[in-house]
Amino acid sequence: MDLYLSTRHEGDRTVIEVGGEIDVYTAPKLREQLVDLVNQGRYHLVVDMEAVDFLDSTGLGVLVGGLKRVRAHDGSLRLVCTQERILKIFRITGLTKVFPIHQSVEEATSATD
Amino acid sequence: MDLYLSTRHEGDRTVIEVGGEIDVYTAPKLREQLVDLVNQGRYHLVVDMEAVDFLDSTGLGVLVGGLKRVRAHDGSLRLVCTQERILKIFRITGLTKVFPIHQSVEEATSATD
Amino acid sequence: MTGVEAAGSAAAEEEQAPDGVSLRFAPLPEHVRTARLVAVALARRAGVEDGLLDEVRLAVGEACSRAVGLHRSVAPGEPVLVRFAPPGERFRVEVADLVTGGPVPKQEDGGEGESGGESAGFDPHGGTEVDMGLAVLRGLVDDLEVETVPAGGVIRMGWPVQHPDYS
Amino acid sequence: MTGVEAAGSAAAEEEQAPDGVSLRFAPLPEHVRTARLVAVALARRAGVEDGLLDEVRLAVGEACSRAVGLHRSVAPGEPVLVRFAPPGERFRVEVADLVTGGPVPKQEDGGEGESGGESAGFDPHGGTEVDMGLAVLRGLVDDLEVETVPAGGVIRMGWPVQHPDYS
Ligand SMILES: Nc1ncnc2c1ncn2[C@@H]1O[C@H](COP(=O)(O)OP(=O)(O)O)[C@@H](O)[C@H]1O
Ligand SMILES: Nc1ncnc2c1ncn2[C@@H]1O[C@H](COP(=O)(O)OP(=O)(O)O)[C@@H](O)[C@H]1O
Repeated sequence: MDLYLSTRHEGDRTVIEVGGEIDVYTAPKLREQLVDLVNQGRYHLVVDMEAVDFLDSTGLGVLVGGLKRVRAHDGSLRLVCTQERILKIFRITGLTKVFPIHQSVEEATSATD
Repeated sequence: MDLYLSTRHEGDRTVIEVGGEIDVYTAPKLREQLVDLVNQGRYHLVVDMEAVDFLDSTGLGVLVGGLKRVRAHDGSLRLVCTQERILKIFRITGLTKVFPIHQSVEEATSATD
Repeated sequence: MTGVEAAGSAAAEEEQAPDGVSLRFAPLPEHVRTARLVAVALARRAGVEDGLLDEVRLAVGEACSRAVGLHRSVAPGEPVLVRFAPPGERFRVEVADLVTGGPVPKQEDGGEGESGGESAGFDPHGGTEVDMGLAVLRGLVDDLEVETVPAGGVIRMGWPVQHPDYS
Repeated sequence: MTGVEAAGSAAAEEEQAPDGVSLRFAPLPEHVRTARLVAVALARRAGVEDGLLDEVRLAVGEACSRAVGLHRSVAPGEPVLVRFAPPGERFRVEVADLVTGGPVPKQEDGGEGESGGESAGFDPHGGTEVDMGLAVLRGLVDDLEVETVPAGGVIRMGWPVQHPDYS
């Protein structure tokens, strides 16, 4: 299964809906998308992972890379994820402490902390 | 995917419904079923292949073996098959000339030629 | 046959630097399913059109079943080798056994299978089946080469691809 | 670790007589998917319970991604090897690379990836990722062994099975 990306802007926030498998094969596509957005001046990103079927460390690495980029511009990168098997991967790598993880896109786009 | 077998008697005919994959791994199960039936004195067999997803030469071999067995008792082995991709395998091996192939179980159970 | 040449007889020899994917498995029927699964996944990714995937599945399965059948009675400790060439103008697969004219002698007739006690003389691992497998392959695959090499036998198959991933 | 011993370090050596299944592939990201696919199919058939299949998929994927990452920059012509042990009390998998302490020297930092022009310094094939992969593996798999052998590195993993097919 491949990676599906769809992006929409809500005010200064940009929501990236991700579906499918984020792995060593598809992660470059996601990275490109994040880099493009930052280059376009979009520094507040919400990555909606509800339709993600598979996530590996390459995917984590791309998200961490995205976070570094937006932080260089005082931006934010928030995740939307309620799938236990995906959350587990953030948990075992300690990344739940690095990323704000939200229950819904609404919650993420309205968060200000 | 595995092989599914279900058998029912209609007069002196026995209908064997086969589903799933008939291949080198599962064919022994089908062979056992055919041998058992012949040992029970069931010599007029109808093999309904409408739910078969995959058939290889091992499966063909088992059907040919079944045919030999029932013929030794003046019996018959009829096939029900309308799936083009399955028919193709009988065609390229010349087995359409060996097996009576029917459009439906009804047609097969009432055939007398 | 054009697309097949590049692969040479690499599959039959020791695989030194496979730039594609190769699968080695003990000659057991269940592993034929693994080979089918891999063949279809790679064929799809290589760009073989959907309408041909059933043919790839069946053909690779037949070639592997045949190799498994040849190995089972006389070389059960030796693996069967399947080699998928790297992406190119064709999707190329080689299945190698060590029995056909190879280091492990082929039995005269395949009749000594493990399923003794068969009355009607049909042995699922015997010669009948090996021949039926070849008949299916010959009827199915246009780009097919069946060769005896010093190390055994190789079946080479190729299918067109729609969009070679790399050129 | 008990179930792992039997396999020894066979994966790192030349595979002479694999009685299970082994997969060799060029160090390309797409082949990691093939390895995942094979791992899950074999695990299911070996009797690994459904609830653990996601873990097998992820773990084998991580180990292979890591090996691919290690090979890509310094040994792109050498294949990665995955070995699945024959059915037993555990489902055992070994993933071998030729870079970790092996014949092909590992780069000091993985920073020379092919994706030059990166400003933020995150390289998808660099050290960060290799470490993140190990972190995932360590957090995920209880029966895990990461070893450096003369031929490179081997990651050995094992999972319980419910109904060993053969005994
Ligand atoms: N152990 C296996 N190795 C390789 N392929 C397999 C295996 N088991 C099933 N398959 C293949 O995977 C596909 C889907 O089967 P699936 O329903 O997942 O298997 P199962 O019936 O074991 O749950 C089928 O085409 C089948 O040939
Ligand atoms: N080339 C490949 N090799 C191995 N596994 C693959 C390949 N392509 C897809 N898969 C795996 O097969 C499963 C089903 O994907 P599928 O929908 O068949 O692929 P595709 O998106 O290419 O049509 C997924 O778990 C995916 O990881």
